[in-house]
Amino acid sequence: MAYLQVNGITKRFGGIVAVDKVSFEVNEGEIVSIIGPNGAGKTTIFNMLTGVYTIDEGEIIFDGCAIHNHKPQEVVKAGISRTFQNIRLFQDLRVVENVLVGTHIKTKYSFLDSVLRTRRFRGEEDEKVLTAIRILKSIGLDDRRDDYAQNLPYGDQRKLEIARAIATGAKVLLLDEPAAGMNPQESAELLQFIRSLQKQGYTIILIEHDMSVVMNISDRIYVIDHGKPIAHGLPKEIANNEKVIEAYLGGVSTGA
Amino acid sequence: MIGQQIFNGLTLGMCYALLAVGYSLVFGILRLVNFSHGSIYAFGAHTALLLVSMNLGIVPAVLLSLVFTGLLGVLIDKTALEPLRKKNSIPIASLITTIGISNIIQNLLTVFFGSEKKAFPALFNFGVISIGNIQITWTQICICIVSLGLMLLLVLVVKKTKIGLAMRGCEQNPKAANLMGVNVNFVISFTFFLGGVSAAIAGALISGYYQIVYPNMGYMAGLKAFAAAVLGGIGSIPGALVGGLLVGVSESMAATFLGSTYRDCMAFVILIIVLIVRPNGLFGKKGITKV
Amino acid sequence: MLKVEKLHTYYGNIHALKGIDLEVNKGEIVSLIGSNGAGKSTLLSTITGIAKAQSGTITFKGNNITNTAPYHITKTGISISPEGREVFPSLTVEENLRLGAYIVNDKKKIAEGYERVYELFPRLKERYKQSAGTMSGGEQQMLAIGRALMSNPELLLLDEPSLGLAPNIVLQIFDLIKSINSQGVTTLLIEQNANMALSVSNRAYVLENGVVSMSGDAKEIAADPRVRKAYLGHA
Amino acid sequence: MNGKERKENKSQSVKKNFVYYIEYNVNLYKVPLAILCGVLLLVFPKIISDRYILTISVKIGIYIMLALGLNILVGYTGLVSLGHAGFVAIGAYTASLLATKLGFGFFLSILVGMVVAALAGLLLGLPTLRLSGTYLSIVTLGFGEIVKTIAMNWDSVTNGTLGVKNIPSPKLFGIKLTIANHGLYYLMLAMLLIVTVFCYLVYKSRTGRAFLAIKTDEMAGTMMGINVTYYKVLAFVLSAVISAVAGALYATLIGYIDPNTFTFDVSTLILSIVILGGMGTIRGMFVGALILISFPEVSRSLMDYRFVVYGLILILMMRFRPQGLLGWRSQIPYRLSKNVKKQLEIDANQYQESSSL
Amino acid sequence: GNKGKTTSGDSSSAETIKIAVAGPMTGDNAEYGIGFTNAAKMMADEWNKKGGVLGKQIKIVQYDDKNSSEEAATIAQKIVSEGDIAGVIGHFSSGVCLTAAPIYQENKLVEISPSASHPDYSLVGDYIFRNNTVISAEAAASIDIAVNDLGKKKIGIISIKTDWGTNTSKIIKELVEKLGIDGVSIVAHEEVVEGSDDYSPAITKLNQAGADVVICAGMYNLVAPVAKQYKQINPDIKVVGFSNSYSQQLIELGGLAIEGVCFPVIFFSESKDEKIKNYVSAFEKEFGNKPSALTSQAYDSVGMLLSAIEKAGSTDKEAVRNALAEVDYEGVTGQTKFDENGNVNKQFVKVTIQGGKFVKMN
Ligand SMILES: Nc1ncnc2c1ncn2[C@@H]1O[C@H](COP(=O)(O)OP(=O)(O)OP(=O)(O)O)[C@@H](O)[C@H]1O
Ligand SMILES: Nc1ncnc2c1ncn2[C@@H]1O[C@H](COP(=O)(O)OP(=O)(O)OP(=O)(O)O)[C@@H](O)[C@H]1O
Ligand SMILES: [Mg+2]
Ligand SMILES: [Mg+2]
Repeated sequence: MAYLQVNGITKRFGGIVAVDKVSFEVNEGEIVSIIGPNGAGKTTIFNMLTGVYTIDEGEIIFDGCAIHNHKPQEVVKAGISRTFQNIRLFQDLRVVENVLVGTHIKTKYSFLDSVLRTRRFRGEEDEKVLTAIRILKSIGLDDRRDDYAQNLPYGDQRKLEIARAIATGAKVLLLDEPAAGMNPQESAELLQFIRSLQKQGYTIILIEHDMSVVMNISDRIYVIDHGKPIAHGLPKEIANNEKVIEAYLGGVSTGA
Repeated sequence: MIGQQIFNGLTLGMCYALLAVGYSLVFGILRLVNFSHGSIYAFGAHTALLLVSMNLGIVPAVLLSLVFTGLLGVLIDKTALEPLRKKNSIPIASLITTIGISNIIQNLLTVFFGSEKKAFPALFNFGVISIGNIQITWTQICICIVSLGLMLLLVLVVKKTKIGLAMRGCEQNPKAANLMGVNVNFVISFTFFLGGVSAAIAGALISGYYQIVYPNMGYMAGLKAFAAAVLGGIGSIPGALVGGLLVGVSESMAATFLGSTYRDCMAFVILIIVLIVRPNGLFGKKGITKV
Repeated sequence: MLKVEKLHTYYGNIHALKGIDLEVNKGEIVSLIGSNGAGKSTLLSTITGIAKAQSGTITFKGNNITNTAPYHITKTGISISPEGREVFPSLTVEENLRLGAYIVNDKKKIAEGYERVYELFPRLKERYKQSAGTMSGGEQQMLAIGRALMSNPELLLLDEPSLGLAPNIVLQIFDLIKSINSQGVTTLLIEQNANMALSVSNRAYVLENGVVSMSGDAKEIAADPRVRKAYLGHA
Repeated sequence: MNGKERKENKSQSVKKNFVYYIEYNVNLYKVPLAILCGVLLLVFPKIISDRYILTISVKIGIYIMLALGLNILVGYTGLVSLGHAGFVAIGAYTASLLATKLGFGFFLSILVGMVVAALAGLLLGLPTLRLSGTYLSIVTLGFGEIVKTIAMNWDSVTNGTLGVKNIPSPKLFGIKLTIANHGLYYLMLAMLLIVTVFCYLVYKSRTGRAFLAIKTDEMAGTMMGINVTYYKVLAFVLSAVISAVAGALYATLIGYIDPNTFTFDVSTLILSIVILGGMGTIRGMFVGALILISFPEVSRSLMDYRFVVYGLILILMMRFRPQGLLGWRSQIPYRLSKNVKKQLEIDANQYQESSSL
Repeated sequence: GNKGKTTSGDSSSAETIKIAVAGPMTGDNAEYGIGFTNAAKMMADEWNKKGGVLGKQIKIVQYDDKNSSEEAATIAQKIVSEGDIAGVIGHFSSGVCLTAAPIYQENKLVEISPSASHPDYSLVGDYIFRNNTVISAEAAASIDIAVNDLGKKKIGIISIKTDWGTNTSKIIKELVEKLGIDGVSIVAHEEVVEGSDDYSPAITKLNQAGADVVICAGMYNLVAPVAKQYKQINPDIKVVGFSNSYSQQLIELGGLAIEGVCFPVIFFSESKDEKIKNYVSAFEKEFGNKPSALTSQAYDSVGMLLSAIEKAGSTDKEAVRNALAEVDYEGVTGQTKFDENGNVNKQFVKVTIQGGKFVKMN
């Protein structure tokens, strides 16, 4: 069985079937993209994967355990973390604090430890701060460490969301349109960064409308339309798939 | 006796509903709990009293007091709340501001009118009707009719008119509403005017019913009406009506069966029970939080 | 038609616009490109009156509209699809569009407006009763653009209209810009997707750190090596 | 290159900042400043032994504690409580009933008061989990009113409207601590110190960060693995316990409590202190309480206009400083511990070595 | 400066003698506190015209406790800290008095409350006095009116849920039981809270229980609406109140509904007594309204305190206390002398309302 196995998940909102019996699988260390027209149900799939929505049918199996309908915080603990389509940083916190919040579940000291400032508290706290700073370095945000998240430019906010997701210690990262609002040069940089994450062993599921990113980085691509899967395969295959071109790509050059 | 108490409770509930509408109107546009509403209500009642004592005749006096109280609402918005909106300050700053306003109004009323209870002329005092062994006064009937009429009118304004749409737009996203050509500050001030008018109507009716006014009169009534508004789903006018009636009747029942000393917390007990089952009140919509 | 002169805008002590001069003539499509945080959205905010200009003037059709209230500016015939979509989340799609036509009093015009938007974005028609806040990101973007069209503007300001839209819809948006332009609607366009933006524009401005660093014919700008390197992703 | 440029820009803009100067210097001289404040507070009763002023000082101290308690809910976690008087009442009643009816000592009864308040916090925290914003606020308001009603009607235990009279002064090593012998003042100082340090320690830990995360974006917080339920309830409990402590002290200060001691006005007063001082900060609570508690005292001559002016103060403060008097974001860099700094240096050296290789 | 201040109390260096009046000057019961102050000022003026006391002018200093216990505790601290106050007239309600009294006792400052009626109040200590009857005396008078003057047997009680109201209703019940008059009984007792003007549930219950007379333990602002609302469902009901409802506002607020309401008072402003007539007209001229019973008790309280100071020959706290304990004072509220607990005994006048006026019952 694959690392992450999704079998026939379905989500309805009133009369709308937002996601209709979608199945896919992701292997460890892969970058898999999910693409499809607006309102196809991509974000909804992420919401189901991370426990924001309960699923109406189907199952999600991660690393051998069923995780569907678990609470979001349990899903994170299991090792899946995400970013949001609309940026949701802790705007009033500093950059480094945002990442520290991410380390929350990996922190073990108790409430009493923190009130008594035990050695365990100090040791662990130092370690987490260090982890946070190292993550920021790797993503190129180290020099903005003391800034408040709110004051970051858009692109940096996107990066910080990723940094925060990494800090949870998750092995699977779900990125929802990370390149939105970036210009071609910036998305090229992002592309590099995502590649480097893959090298570090992360498994990545990506939602993106920017084909220059998707086609360049994905190991495999799933395409959904109206909540239903319509195609999947290697980037090249998808770029030339008639159905996909009709429903989604139009005449756009895919850069693949 | 129970029938009588239920009816008394309904009248009381209508009074709460009238007040609750004011909370809902303002909340419905600013997402702000206007803690000065109870004081505005007291202001309306005192203005009516003052004008009545000037021998204008009761109807013109009451009508004038509606205008004055409505203008007070506008004044509050323009002087205290609009500047906060301009600065995009945190919501709770507005809340504290309304608490400050409430202090000012209530204490100024005390300064000018004295803190003691004063007599207010009876309104609609046309006698009593008996249905079975329930006695209903005309005052009670008129309170119900006026309240229902007012609420119907407000629902129509909010749901069916252009300014009503603008009001809902302002609540959801004032910046976008402004960009769509809505004069947001005007719409908000207008809402405060409506809120003030509804408070003054409540002030005149309730004072005419109990024939008592005093500066503190809006305190407990205001809190309970606020509870009623939330109970119904704050922001919703039908919710305010149902919430008000529920609070009124349960209070009356509590006073009958548990004793009058329990009545003040009854509104809150009912409220908590309802909210545990329905976290957004009876008619409240769930806030949209798509991830 | 729109003229911006020596415009300065601050956010607190952040100097976001440092003396912008810009002009949009009637019937043109003008593009505004520049990297993140350059001040593009701030310029649109200042034109629409959301942000306050510290100094400088903005004239529209010969009238000075600097620092007038947004609702007033809308009435003069400017309409915007703002950054971040700014839909009314609890209102339905239809109510959102109705608010877009707030300044229009002619019932027939409003009906035509609905028709035009629904034709353009059939998805909105399908979902006209859905609360805007529950729509997907791209659907909300369509709604924001549709809403901006509802008031029959003379000048349309579009802040990154292609953001979050599927490739085929992006094409459609650019077709739309061209087609409404041919109906006489002037457009000022902000895009990250500079390639496409420049291809439909007559002229373009490049913004860097709150100043205009370059301006001119769209084709010339697109051919400029510095622009190509910095914004078009070509080496 | 690019990064370096940015950094320079940043440090430039930071240097201009007034808040930065204050914070920088306070941070630099924090030890002497702390000693100075400590000494001043300790000798205060020796300089000004006027009982009235001491009574007010103790009252201010109590309200600082109350504000610190409420701050955990409102300032850290973003849950606006309008019924805090309820927790104060629980602490005050439990402690003073135990002291008067069962003859418990002050410190023991305060401990029981804390436990009871913690249970009440739990009780209130749990059902409010599904609620947010105004809905939560009104439930807390209702809680305050219900506590008041219980205190008023449960005659056999609380004495109803007659209240609890002759609440004894605390005793320490057989010495009665009163205003007259300054004992109550020093007791207040000690308790205030403990509460303040406690709040600071909680704030600067993962608990504090979890609170803040929930406040800014609950959903994002959940996605970081924060157990929102647990932390919200924890905030309620901590807040309740601190309020109970302050409430018990208050009861012995006044010597008499009745249900009307704990009205909605008390709740809004505490809330006003939190907001006025600057919510989410500890320093703000001190300034807020100092202003709002001493104002009615210094302005007695205004008579009827006293609370008109009070209202005006609230409005003007909100208008000109909605974030609160001392409610600013820290501008000095995030403090790193020595160990972290050392480790970072090692990191940097390694990096240099590896790149120079 | 502070030290000088504390000693100035018993030294003769001060130019004036200060008397504190403490009570609700703002807020809900402000009319009482202000009444106290007015009465005190009038009494002080009378003395000052005659040359003051001990050759010094008398100054009345007003303190606002908002009728709240916590404010009163602070205020009392403030008064004792002033150091040059010769005595305190006040605090208004019993509960508030009970909070403040221990502070005065501890600092040996004389307090005379014109209004406290709770039995425990004067037991706080030997510096604590009252110029008001203990509640049981007044309750007995009210019951007397209900049973003997009105000839009713089924008594209903409606009481305000405050310490005073709770205590009063308890005492009424005990007294009726103790009296054991044939056929006389309490048929129902309902408590009501402040802040709500709707008393119909309580009234309906009393009416169901068949009460033919209602003793209303509350101030004028309870008696008037209760009478009004009760008469709507039972026009024959008789209402008996207490002396604190004796106020012009009762008539203004109650209108026709309070015709026939009765209550016992110590002080009756329509009295034919020459002394009282003069006092009432002087008061009315000065302040525009007639003095209420409690106001008049405050007036006499100041007179007693000043007599005591004069008799003691100094403002020495202990001397004043001892002199006060001995004073036998002829005032507008009758001949007054404190007993060993600091309480007084007074004659009650029974008053009713007829044609919108207070008249003596016959
Ligand atoms: N809470 C909801 N209530 C009703 N409909 C919803 C809700 N959430 C999502 N939908 C609908 O479900 C469909 C799928 O939405 P989703 O956000 O998953 O789309 P998406 O594929 O992410 O699109 P985009 O690329 O535009 O972000 C949309 O049509 C949307 O309107
Ligand atoms: N509300 C605000 N408060 C403070 N600073 C702001 C605010 N909005 C924008 N800024 C700052 O002003 C500058 C210009 O921002 P603006 O949003 O106009 O850029 P932009 O060109 O539209 O960028 P993007 O491509 O990211 O949309 C940036 O440095 C940004 O950080
Ligand atoms: Mg999406
Ligand atoms: Mg922008």
